[in-house]
Amino acid sequence: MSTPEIAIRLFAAVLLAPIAGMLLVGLDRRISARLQGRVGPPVTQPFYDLVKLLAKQGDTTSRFQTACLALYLASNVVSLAMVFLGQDLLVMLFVVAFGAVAYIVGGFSAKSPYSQLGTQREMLQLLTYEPLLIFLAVGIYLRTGSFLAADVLRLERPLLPELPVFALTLVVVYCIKLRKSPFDIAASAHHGHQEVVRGPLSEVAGPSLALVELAHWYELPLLLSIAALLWATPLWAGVLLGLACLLASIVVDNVAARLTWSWMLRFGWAVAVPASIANLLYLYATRGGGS
Amino acid sequence: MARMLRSVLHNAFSKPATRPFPEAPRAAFEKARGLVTFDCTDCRFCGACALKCPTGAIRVVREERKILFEPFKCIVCGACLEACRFGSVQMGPERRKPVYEKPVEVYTKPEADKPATPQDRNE
Amino acid sequence: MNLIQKARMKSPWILHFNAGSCNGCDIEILSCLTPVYDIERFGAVNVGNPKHADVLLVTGPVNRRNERVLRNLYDQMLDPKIVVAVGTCASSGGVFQNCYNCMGGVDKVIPVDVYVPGCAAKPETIIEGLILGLEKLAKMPSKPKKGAQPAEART
Amino acid sequence: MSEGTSVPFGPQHPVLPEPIQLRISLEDENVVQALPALGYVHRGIEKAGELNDFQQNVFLVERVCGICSSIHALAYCLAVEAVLGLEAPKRASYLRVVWMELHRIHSHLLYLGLLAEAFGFESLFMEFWRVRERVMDLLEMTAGNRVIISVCTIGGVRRDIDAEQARAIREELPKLRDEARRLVDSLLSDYTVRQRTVGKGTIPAALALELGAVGPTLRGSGVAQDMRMAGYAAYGELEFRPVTFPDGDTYSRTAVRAEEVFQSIDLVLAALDNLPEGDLKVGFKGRPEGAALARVEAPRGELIYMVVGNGTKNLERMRVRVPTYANIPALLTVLPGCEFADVPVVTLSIDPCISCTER
Amino acid sequence: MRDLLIPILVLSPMAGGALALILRGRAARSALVALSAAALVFAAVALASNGLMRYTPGPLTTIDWNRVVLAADVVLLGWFLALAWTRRHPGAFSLALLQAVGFAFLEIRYGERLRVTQGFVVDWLAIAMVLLVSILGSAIALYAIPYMDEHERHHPGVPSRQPRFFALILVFLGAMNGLALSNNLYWTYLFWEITTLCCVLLIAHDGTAEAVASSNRALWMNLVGGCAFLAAILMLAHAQPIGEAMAIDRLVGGPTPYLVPVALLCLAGFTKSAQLPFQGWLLGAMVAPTPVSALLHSSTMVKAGVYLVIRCAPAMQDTGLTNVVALAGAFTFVATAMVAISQRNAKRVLAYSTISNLGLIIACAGLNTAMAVSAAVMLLLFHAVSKALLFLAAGAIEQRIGSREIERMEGLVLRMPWTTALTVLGVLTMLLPPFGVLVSKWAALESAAREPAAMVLFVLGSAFTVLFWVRWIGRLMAVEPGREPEMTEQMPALFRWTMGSVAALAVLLSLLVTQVMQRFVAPVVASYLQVGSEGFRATVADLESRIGSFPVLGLALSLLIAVALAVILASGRRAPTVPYLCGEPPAEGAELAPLGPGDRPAPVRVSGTYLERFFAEERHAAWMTVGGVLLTAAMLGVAAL
Amino acid sequence: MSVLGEVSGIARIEDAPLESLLDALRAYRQRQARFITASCLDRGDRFEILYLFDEDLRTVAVRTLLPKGAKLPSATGVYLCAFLVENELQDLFGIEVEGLHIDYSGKFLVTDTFDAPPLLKQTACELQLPKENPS
Ligand code: SF4
Ligand code: SF4
Ligand code: SF4
Ligand code: SF4
Ligand code: SF4
Ligand code: SF4
Ligand code: SF4
Ligand code: SF4
Repeated sequence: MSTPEIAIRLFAAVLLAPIAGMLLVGLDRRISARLQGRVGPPVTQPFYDLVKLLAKQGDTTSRFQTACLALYLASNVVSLAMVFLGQDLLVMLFVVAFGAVAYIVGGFSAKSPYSQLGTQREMLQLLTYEPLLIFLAVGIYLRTGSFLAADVLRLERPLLPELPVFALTLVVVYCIKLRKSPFDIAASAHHGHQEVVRGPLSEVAGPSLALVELAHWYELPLLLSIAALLWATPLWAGVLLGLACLLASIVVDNVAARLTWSWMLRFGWAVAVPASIANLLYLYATRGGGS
Repeated sequence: MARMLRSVLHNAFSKPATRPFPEAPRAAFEKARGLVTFDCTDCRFCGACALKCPTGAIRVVREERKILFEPFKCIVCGACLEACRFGSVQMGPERRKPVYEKPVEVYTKPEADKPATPQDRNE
Repeated sequence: MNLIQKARMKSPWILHFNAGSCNGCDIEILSCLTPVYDIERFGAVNVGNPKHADVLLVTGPVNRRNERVLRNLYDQMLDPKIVVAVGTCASSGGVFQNCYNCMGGVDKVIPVDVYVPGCAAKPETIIEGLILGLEKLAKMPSKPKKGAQPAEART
Repeated sequence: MSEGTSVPFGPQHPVLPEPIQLRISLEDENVVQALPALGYVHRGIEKAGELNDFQQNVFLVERVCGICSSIHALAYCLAVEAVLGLEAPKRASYLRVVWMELHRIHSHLLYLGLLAEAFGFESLFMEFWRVRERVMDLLEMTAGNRVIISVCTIGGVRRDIDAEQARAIREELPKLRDEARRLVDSLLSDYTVRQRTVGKGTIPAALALELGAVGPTLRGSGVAQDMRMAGYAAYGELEFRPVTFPDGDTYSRTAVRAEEVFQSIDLVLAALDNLPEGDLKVGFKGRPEGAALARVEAPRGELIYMVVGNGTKNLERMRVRVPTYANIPALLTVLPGCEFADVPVVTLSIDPCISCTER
Repeated sequence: MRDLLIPILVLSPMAGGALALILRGRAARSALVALSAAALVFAAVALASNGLMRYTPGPLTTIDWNRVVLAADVVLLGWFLALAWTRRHPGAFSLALLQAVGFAFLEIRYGERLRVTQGFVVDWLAIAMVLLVSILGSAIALYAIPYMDEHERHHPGVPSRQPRFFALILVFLGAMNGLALSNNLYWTYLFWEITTLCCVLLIAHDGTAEAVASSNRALWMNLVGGCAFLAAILMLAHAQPIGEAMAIDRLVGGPTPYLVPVALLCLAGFTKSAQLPFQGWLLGAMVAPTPVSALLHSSTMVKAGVYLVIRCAPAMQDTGLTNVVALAGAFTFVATAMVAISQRNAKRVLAYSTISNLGLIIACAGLNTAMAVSAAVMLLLFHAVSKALLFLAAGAIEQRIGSREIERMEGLVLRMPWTTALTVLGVLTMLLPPFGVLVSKWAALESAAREPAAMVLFVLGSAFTVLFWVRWIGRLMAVEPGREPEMTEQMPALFRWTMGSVAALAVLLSLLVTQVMQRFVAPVVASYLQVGSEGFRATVADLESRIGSFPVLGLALSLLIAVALAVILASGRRAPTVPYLCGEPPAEGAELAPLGPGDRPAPVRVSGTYLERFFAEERHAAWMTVGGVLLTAAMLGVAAL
Repeated sequence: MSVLGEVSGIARIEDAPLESLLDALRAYRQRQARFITASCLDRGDRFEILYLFDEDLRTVAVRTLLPKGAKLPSATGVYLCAFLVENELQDLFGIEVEGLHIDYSGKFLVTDTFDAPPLLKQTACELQLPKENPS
């Protein structure tokens, strides 16, 4: 990759993607509202939320948590940039996990009982989705013979037909990451109507909370681009696939109650993980397809 | 979940239930209990309304021939309306509007040339 | 209107506290969130956590036990913030005038920015009150003046 | 040091409708103990009832709680009427039934929505509340106010339902029934909802009786007890059978309320069909002397007013015993053993109303 | 000079140990420890800069070294017998007896075949091991000086056993170096057994019933390993011509016909590394004073096991045996990581995590490709450093708060900010990119990507790992708002220096991961594996393989920027405020005690989650042991076939 | 002062002296009557307390007279659910209840801002808003 190309890609990842992410977050809320028979907020709503939060008085129970959230934001930026630069998917997922860990440690460092309880659940969520994502990366590797995202783009055929399960597990990951029912266990999306209030974010306010909102603007494109890898040729089809996963998670959010963390763990480890493994085993069995 | 899916999809493809408020407010119901006002033209300042009012929103100052009404104490129950034998208490269907400061409305018997409007006074 | 003011107008996050009300106004506040009134059109969400909220909707006449809670919630909200007293009893005590445990309105405990009349206040009135309050909120300074104590009751 | 977890749940908590504090002790997210702290809504209404003129009390008791406010007014009026030896006119009794049942419909739909909200089923919450607006419109149309409808008065009712309005109600209710049926079916058959409600907070019938539970909480444990069976107002003349579900869990209690919505719709329609002509209220002179107790069925269960008059315009005593008061002991008994995530759901399943509990 | 390095590395600490027994004063002992440490570090660095070499010691005056070893072996076996006898442990006694008989048989029957000419062969794997032992070992020994003083204060009335303690530690260090460097199975066996003895005696240091019981368990389990080792020697001696029988470089330099002895050596490695089903002794060993745990039970002695397995890896290339070894390692990795979640005792968490990581190393060795072995070696290095740091920090914490319970460490960051910072740093280096352990894990995952079973187990195990680490940090960081940390944490200077330097080492090593790869790992892989299986290429910025790349420099830079940004963002915030407690204001003087029922202040508490419902030890002990036994049996079975 | 005579809506009122109050309650428990609540009236020198029960939709009552200053034995041993109302008696009437299962010691509904129990007749309730109706 030439230097100007790297620069262009970095620019897209760091500056353009979050704008798309912002609109997607807004769209998400808008679509949810429509599914509920409401009008809902304008799609630019997240932007106003962010500006408002930034203009609020600074406050936190733990400075350390703010620092952790900044790291969380940074990890989202870096992992998105890594995808855009065609980097190693496993490393990218580790960077995502870094963000999750920072988020969790931050949540623990706020001594609010709700933050603590919510963060414990956050940890269990990590335990649920982390293996699913890594399996997805391994699945991609098994067909491309490489962990590099760049190599996926060189494929002639889409991966999805051979990795169908992963599109479904991705919807699960979307639900967890975007805090949607039935997996909005550690905190619900933009309102804290949960027994743990707003979980790890219970004590985060004002500009610190803005960091989290901003991080979400990166998170959505990131999730979308992971889905896009499953149908990378042509790329627009992959983006559509990502949007479809997003839409699916929004619909699931609206047709399901929030379940408990014990249900989530059981579902994750008794259904989603085995299903992923089954798909992987199929790939192993039919090895040699793409590599 | 399947049944709910039908519902939400139905919602997605039909008009939202949201009423366009405040752009196009709905007309109040004809018999709605709304704005309480006084028309002191026939008022005797007898105090029956004040006596029946469960919140003490009305004060009748007989000597000054004034009625002091605190609309933000009023629960729009209509007891005053029922108590007044002279039709001096009115209740319209419109809603009272929110305010920054609570007013005290002062009603007096209108002079022949002046219309019967309340004078607002802030406490 | 500058960007910050516009953002404040368009993103009111709400905290609702029932300070001893009869629930009448509370369910009307809740109605505001539901499809027919849908205040999320204006960017409003019910966040339920004072640290996230810009607007405190209080109902009820405030009693001697929840007074400290109300005060605490108000203190925990970050500036700038507004308080909307919803319903007659939040505005003045209303029908609970003879009740020994009541304080007689929210403004006895914390400063109130907007009074919303009605018993129960109708959703439309609540929305109007919210908008009225936001106009005030938008104009507030971002940084509180040095030495200004956030939570001092007016009386 | 940190053995176990103890967290406050309320008084202001995003999932709690009203200010109450439950002090929850947990072991790995399992509830070991739940202790309530009340008094956040205690106003002192019983005392105010002695200081007010007994006629003004009607407006006061309506605001004991706004959700079934008119039923408080009815119970109070029935008690005072008993002391005064009055009987409301027939038309008034029928109108009372209409309004009480409309109120019950709104209250139950409100509950179903809030329950959905408690387990994070936002769209279902929205749906129930959207449907509920139909009742609210009917209430506003007939009584002039949405929530505190203020229709009862001592000796009868303050408003009439004219033919035009009756027609509107007859038109609206079947629509409401269809929509509610669809939603109730979604609710009761939904996998995720069943996960969150079946077997949660089970109160066996014997325990429910022993702890004095009432209303849907009791009927959800399979005990067919409903004060409307006693036939106050016009209930004696309308066909009525209590709804029960056997399991005693959150699901059963919810199902009872869901089915009662339809029963109430039928009652309203029947009352309108049989609405006799006549006066709206009887006049009376004199002041209450003597004591009376009135028991009616509020949406959450049996509501009791006892008034003691002493011949002046002030009462000697006004005693209010509300349904949630009777249901709290059962709730506290079943919370231990639940998961923390079930606390809001199980708590909501008795449809608690703190404002009347504390008065 | 060159020729002196190995004697210095092996013998000088032993001599120091012997002296420590004689000179019983504290000052003399401390000086001895410091001297030995200096010698070790110096010699290790010199050895590393010298590079590959071979060395065989000349005769000691007139006596052949083989005689010395024989004598030492006899003493050692006798010691084991006596120990088992006095401890009244029939199992251990029979194992010791078996070994003694076996040894006697070996000496009498094959005595001649045991003598080899090549005493020590220094290759890069050995150098890496020696560096670990010497540098970390020295740091821990120094750390132990103030630690043991305090430890003694906690056990008043007991006569000081410090001379014995430091003697054992020093002897152990020498033996470890010997073990790493020796090219002669017969000699290695001696060093192996010395480490076992030191370990067993050190576990029993406190003399409590629990300590003795744990020590006994360590004794018999390690004697099983000793028996396996001896059996391997016996079989090799039986099968091989004189002179070559015991040369490790010949035996495992490439595919070998002697698979059963290799399997037996692996079994010995399993016992030493506490792999399932032998995990019990390491857990019990946590009763020992923490420097012992740090030294023996995390960074060095248990590494001897995996070291042996890595050494054996080339010998079992492309056999069924290597697959079983990989599976056994991966199984241990997952199972112990899972159980670690339910542990409330910090040292047990560390112990489980150690076992788990050793399992991962063994699994990588079993995968036996160039990438996998590189991963194994990297993990061996990075894990040792990070884990040593964690143990040292855990020890410091334990001495201060008097407990190992994680729950008691809640909010420790306020009371012991520096130690907590080091602990968190230790965990982060275990867990997050771009630190070394994670780079190694990445390497492990990529190398396992073509092996379904190993890959699945690796992924699942990694997921569990995150949970228990993060939970621990969470407890440490759970602070009461409004309280500022006491920035003046008291701790002995030696604590500060040793922990600080180990921490610095952990970070530095991570930053230099490409260098480490080029310098230590690549030669190991090159010398061990035939062409055809590609390892990693290290460029300035990246670590690359054929199938992926790890942008070490890029991530390190990003992290640096992110941390700087985070610090800037966080420092501008207003002072911390009281937490949201559902509206109730905190009672006077206690921020986390809002008024509760009856207007009484009720403190708010949140304990950590241990998911005992899912992951309790007892729930899983049975199948873990059964699985371990089956896999070890399978290992021997496959080798025999 | 007298006690309540007939109460419309209560089918039967059974008088029980303080000493045998719990036995009377136990009898109802045995008959599986559902405990409704207790209700207290300030009668000057004593309290008149009614324990209300439901028997197949009929209301029946046990009455006891409690001299002021005397202690009331707690019914929570018989009907656990009485703890709510008994705490309320402590709060609002200042009655000391003995053996109360869950005791909020007078701070159940009210905070300690009252000089005298608010529901006593002699307690002049401080009204914040004077009723100034001139007529
Ligand atoms: S509780 Fe939260 S999720 Fe539910 S409607 Fe309210 S704001 Fe939305
Ligand atoms: S308004 Fe009517 S009741 Fe009131 S003072 Fe005037 S005349 Fe009397
Ligand atoms: S109604 Fe007539 S008599 Fe009564 S107060 Fe008014 S003026 Fe006086
Ligand atoms: S409507 Fe009711 S509250 Fe309002 S002034 Fe009249 S009597 Fe008073
Ligand atoms: S009327 Fe008096 S007691 Fe009642 S709420 Fe208002 S101020 Fe409080
Ligand atoms: S204003 Fe009226 S409806 Fe609203 S809370 Fe108060 S009493 Fe209830
Ligand atoms: S919306 Fe308000 S009144 Fe309704 S339940 Fe919630 S808090 Fe209570
Ligand atoms: S139970 Fe009480 S508080 Fe609840 S709605 Fe009914 S009357 Fe209101």
